[in-house]
Amino acid sequence: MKRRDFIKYLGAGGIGTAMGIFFGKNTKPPGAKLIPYLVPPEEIVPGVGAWYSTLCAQCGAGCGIIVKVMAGRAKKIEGNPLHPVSRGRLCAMGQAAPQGLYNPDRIKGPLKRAGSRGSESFMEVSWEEALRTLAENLAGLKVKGSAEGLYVLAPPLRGHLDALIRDFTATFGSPNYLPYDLFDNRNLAFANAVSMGMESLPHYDIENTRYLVSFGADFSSTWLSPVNLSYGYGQMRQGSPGVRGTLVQVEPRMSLTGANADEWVPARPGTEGLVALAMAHVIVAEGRYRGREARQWRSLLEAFSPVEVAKVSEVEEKRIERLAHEFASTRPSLAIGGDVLSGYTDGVSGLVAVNILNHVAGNIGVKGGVVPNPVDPFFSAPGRDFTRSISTVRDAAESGALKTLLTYNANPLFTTPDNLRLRESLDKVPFMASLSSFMDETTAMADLVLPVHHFLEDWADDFCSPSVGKPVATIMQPAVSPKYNTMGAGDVFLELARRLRHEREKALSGGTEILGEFMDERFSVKDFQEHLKRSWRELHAKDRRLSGGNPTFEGFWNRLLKDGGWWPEGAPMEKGPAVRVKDVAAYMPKGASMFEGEEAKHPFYLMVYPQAGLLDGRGANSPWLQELPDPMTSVVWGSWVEINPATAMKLGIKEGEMVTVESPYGKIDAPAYLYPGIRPDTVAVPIGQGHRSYGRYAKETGANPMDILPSLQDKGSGALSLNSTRVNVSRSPKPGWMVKIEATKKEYGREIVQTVTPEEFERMNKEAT
Amino acid sequence: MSSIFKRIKDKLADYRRPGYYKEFDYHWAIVVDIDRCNGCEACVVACYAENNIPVVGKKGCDDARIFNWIRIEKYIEGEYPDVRVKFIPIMCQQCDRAPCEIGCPVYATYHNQDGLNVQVYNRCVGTFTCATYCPYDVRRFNWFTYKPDKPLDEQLNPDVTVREMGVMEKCTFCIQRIRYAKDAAKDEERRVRDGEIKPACVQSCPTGALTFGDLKDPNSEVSRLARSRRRYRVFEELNADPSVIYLKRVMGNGKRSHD
Amino acid sequence: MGSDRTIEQIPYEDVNADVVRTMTETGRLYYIFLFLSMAGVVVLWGLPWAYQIYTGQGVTGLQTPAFWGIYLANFIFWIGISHSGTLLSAILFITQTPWRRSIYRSAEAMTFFSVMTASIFVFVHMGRPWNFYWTVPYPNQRGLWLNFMSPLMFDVFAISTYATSSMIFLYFGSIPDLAAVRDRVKGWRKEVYTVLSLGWRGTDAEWHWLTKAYTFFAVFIIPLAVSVHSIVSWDFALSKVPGLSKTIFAPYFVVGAIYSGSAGIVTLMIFLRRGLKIEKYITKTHFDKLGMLLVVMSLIWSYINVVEVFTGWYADTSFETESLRYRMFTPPFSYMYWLMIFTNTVMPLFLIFRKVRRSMAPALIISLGINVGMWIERYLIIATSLPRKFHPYMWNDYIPSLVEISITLGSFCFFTMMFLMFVKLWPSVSIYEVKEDIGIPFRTKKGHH
Amino acid sequence: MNPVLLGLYKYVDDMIDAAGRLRDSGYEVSILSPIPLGHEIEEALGEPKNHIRYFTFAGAICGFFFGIIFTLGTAAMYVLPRGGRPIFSATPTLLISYETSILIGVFFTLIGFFLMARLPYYKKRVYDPEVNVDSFGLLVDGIREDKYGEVERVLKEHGAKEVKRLEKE
Repeated sequence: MKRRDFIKYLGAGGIGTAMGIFFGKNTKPPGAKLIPYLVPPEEIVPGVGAWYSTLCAQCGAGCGIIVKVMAGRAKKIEGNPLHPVSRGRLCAMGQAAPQGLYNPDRIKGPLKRAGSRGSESFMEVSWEEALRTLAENLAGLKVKGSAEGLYVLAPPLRGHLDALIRDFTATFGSPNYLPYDLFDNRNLAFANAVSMGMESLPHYDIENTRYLVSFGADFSSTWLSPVNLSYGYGQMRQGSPGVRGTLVQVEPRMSLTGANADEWVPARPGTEGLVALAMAHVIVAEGRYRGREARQWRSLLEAFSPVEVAKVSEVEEKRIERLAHEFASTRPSLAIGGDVLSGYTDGVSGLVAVNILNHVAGNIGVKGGVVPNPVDPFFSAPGRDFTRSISTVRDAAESGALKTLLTYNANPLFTTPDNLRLRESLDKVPFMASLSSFMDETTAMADLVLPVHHFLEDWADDFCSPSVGKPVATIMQPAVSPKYNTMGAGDVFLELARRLRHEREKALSGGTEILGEFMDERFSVKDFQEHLKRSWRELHAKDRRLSGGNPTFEGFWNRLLKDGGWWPEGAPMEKGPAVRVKDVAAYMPKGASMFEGEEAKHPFYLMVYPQAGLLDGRGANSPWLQELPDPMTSVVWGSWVEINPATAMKLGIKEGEMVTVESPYGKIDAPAYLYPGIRPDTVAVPIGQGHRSYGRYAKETGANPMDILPSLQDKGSGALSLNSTRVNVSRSPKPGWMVKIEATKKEYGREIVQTVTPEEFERMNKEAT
Repeated sequence: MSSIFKRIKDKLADYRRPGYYKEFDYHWAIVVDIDRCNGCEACVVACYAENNIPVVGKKGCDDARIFNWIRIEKYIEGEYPDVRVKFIPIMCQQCDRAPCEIGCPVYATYHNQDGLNVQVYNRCVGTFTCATYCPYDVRRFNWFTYKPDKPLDEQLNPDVTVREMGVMEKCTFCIQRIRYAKDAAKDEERRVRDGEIKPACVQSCPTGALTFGDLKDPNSEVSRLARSRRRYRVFEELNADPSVIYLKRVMGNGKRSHD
Repeated sequence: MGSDRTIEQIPYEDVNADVVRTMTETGRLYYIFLFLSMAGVVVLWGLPWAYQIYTGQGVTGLQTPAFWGIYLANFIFWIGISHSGTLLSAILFITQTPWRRSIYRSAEAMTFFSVMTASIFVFVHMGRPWNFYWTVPYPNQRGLWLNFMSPLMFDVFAISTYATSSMIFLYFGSIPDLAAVRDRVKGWRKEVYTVLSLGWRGTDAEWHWLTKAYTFFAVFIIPLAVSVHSIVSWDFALSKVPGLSKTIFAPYFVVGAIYSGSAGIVTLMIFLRRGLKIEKYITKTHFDKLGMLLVVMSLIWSYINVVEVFTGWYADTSFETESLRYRMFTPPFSYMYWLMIFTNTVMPLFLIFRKVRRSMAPALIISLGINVGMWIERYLIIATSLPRKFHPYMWNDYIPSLVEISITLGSFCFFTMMFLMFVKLWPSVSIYEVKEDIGIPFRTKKGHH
Repeated sequence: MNPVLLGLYKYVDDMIDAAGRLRDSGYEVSILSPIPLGHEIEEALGEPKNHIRYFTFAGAICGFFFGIIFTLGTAAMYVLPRGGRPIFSATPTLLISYETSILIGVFFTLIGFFLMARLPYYKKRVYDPEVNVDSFGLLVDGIREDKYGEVERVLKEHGAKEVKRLEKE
């Protein structure tokens, strides 16, 4: 934490609470500017920004951020320099957060459905009425004895809000609290769980590795924790003088990370896992594997010789061998897998294969390899429930078991394949309430819309996962006071609990006792802020790491809010778990992954991937992110289809022309982008555009590839298989235009980006020393 | 009498010195390590947020009027499967022999004592000459008065002017941040410390590809990086003497996959 | 010297009568054209410009690398046209070329009006035209002078000097004729021309000072005109942009200017002699001489054009190659480029034939063709250089918007309107110089020297 | 004041002869003509001085220095460095002074002409519109009362088509 650059935190104590402010080192002395967090700091010195530390909730990475607030308005978001995940940096999406806060299409107060479901016609109601409606509905469920008919859908939350919702649902009598997010790395967690017994995602130590092989993981734009891993990438490349790590990317479509790789290996879609196993085969066969079970590994990997794998993967045998040699001989090395790889129908197998590769190369539990995150008694994300997934909701709705659906910041209608028929199923749900800031597709279907605070206005906390080899807890605190008539998500659940308790009292007076819950003091606090503080007080009392430095809770709490969270200074490296042959044998791939559709009718593999900045579409309502040129194609305000130029020439498609992408499940139209970084037998479409609702900036912009995907799910993990269909591509008569910022892809020999070869670089380093 | 002559002589020497300044107060510079840059464009959004950059919409982008003060240029070389992609962030290069500065008839752009190429919005009459002369295509023109939809205007940074129609603008190296730091340093009667100032793009860069600092200070991080053997400047042959120094990307010649 | 004479013997009396007739007797066709051109100025120029000022420069087709467009092309084109009159008038005066005498007055007027048109384009082109006075050098409360290092500042000085000088040149040479008109008209005209003619009587002293001063003006005008177009070319040449930064631009522009100006004169004279029925004064001999001039200028222009292409090609850098490729082989610019070569290099070659030079229809076609070609030349210089600047990532094609095209057409209307007004208010043929050309009456047939 | 005599001629050589003769006789002679007769008059009456060149020269010199002082002076008053160039830059200075020397030279020449030719002059003077059409007028002044007949005879002798006696104002 020796960030003596230009900032430090200033403590601030209030009457019952405290808050962090963040000042330049060179402004007035501490104590001159104490700002109570609930009062909008309009009285403070104009023109001088106050910095509040909080948590970024734009994606699930859990970066600690600082927010510059001037005259009560959030102006700028930067990474929290103390935070071990964000390390003072922040991605495009995180920095665009104020665009959500001040979005013109935010829901300004509670709404009740007025027209038919999905017609987006709502009437404004008071919070009182909205909460009463919901509480009465829930009470009704309870009275009828079908409490398990309540389903709560939320993104994978990890802090005390998660605990609160879990408790609420359980106390109510329903087991159906389902975390859902399209890119929640379910497969990765599952693969790690089955092959290494890891309960939480490990830290991939890119920073210290010297040879990184990524099987489809695009950590530069969206995978896991892009900011943290990008920092690692920068350090790997030029962090220490004279040492430059190598990056090899194995994927059929060159992602942003692939574009930065020293070597791009365009394996046939669905065979990346085989390539990983072939590399492992080489390592084991050549006797480089020094661990246990050498013989068993040898026989397990027997079938995956480079010769055989080269046939299906179209990666030359020699190349696999060379990669394996380099991977095994460069220390430390690391293999990661994700995104494309985990999106295949046998994504888990592929990710297990990557774990095997790491295991046989001895990369697990070492610096610069896979660093396990400790399972902390207090600060770990809850283990995943792989048994239930989004199809559980669909099935429940179909069967009528789903009586009331509560969604919080989840938009499954946009992020699930149309083929899942979720829309039709949800139509059968008697009552839907949505806790959301925006009129997204799912909220548009709701009977009751409860607008929640933007995360810059709300309280919460987060136990980061994947963490960085040590527990990291981040506090989310309001940087600005609520702009609209909204409520915090935690407050809504607490308020519901209070009302249900009240209903119980009414019921008691009527002589029947059916609502005996919510008497617990957890639910009787004033608001979620109190709840949070209470929870942390308990942690402080239990955990000596917390109380060690700050014996009094108030002092600790102030410190917590100042720093934006709590994390230990350092942590000993966990011992790396071993991958056991018996654990993984069941997950060995039988061959290349399966794709829906016949090759004759649908000649191309379809790869879908999250568009940088939009992720699963949640960024689409930010003008900045819409206007941010895609790093690889420079397209703005719309979606596109990536086609290899040779293929396009064969099909007679020119750049910018509209094409129809047709799978066995439907078709979409989008303009073509001729992309040399994609296999000729593959096309790719980004996810994130094509919203039907979600505000003026997102609506009717581009196409959503979810419309043409099959609704395949991994049997083990329950994750949706996104890269699971073949498609046909043809010219489309539909009107449409593509706007890209680049004029040309070529540099015309102008030496704008100058390069040195690795050999020259070596020579330079030698000369320098 | 002779003192008057001496004064005139000194003054004349001042006025005849190329670039006028004997030496800059500070010589702000950015070193961009292209080998670190992964093209994630966090810097672009950071710049939008810090500098009140307007959004022009799909039509505006189609008309090539996007306002990105910093852009990541991407160039693809080679054909499948030997594809090499290169990224480079291009912002105003703050040239010390800036072609744009001579073009302006009304002094709307000039060189300040920090070696920065300053754009004075109030003076600009919109002759476009600076933008035409700029070899790096970093100047942006307010074709209309762009207003964000309400209430998106609430996040406008009060430290930075909102520009009106007919005015040229460009990257300033976040001069408002430089200003704050210099004022603070002056209050404390010291020089600005290395790393004290970070323009929005430099601050946000996840990979640490961008470094900002004072080239005059030989011990600063930028000076250290600028001594790298990988150093080069874009279009050095144009003799504009840019203050943005790039470190070459380490990259194979694309033949590696053949072996 | 009788062979030099371009005008047949006409009584002096008739000259005065004819010239005054062109000013006083007006047909209906004239009013129709005047009305049309005025309507054109309002509708094609005024309204779009007002719209542009109100909405912003965004209504043009300009965009990020192509910050200069059709407006500047028009600016240079009109500056080029302006080189017709004054420069030709002055050069031919110094060299004592007799056929200059009946055409120079309207040529000078053409200069003045085209400089006016050109300078209005400077304001049309500006992003904030309401602040135009910031570019004028005078002590002001803003506490700022101007950057004299800017080629635009050179422009301001060169063009204002040129406009002033050519206006003085035009007026000065007209004083005796204004007096002649004064003597023959009645009513309001009488009063106006009395004031304008300054009390001219035609005494030997007045004539003496007039001819002396006129010579000095002519001597001044020639280097001035050369400098004006060189300076305009430096707006481009002082940048670093491939396709604009060329050392050959100064002579290229001057030659092009004289070329287009001469062609402009030919076009204008054809209309003038028909419209004002003054075929007696502007004869086929004039077109014969102008035709020869055009052939010479065409050859010089073509030579420089080839040199420009050749040096760029020879340099063989990505920048030069791309800018040439874009200009010469990329539609739609390639069509324009080769059309320009046809009109400016191939067609004028027909003027080698005396018969072509002396017939009106071919002369009109060729001179119009040259003007179109010269406009294309200016347009191509801008529209094919800036969109292909240094960063390939930023390349963009420039397509002028309707507003720009309309204002371009409007500028032609403006020029026509100004010229139509001129022929009715000013003696468009020099009375006294025509008389000189006819010859001084001697009893003894001494004749000229 | 005595009236003047104006003889109108059709031919220039007639008039020149008459003018020479009357001038030799001591009369004040001036010529009114529709076209410049510089050459012919020089032959007959000698070359007059060319004073305008002094004006022109002075104007050009003034303009040149004005340009230099203006360019350098304003640059020195508002020191704004640009483009790595010196504040006092030779090329633009020379260029601007080139233009200003022409501009001010033209103005001075014009003023010189007005002064020398005594224009503008709007009061009534001896004039006949004929001389701006096709007649060459010979204006004889300074005639004593008794000499009118003689002068008129001389004018007629040389072929004057008409002789007018006009009052000076």
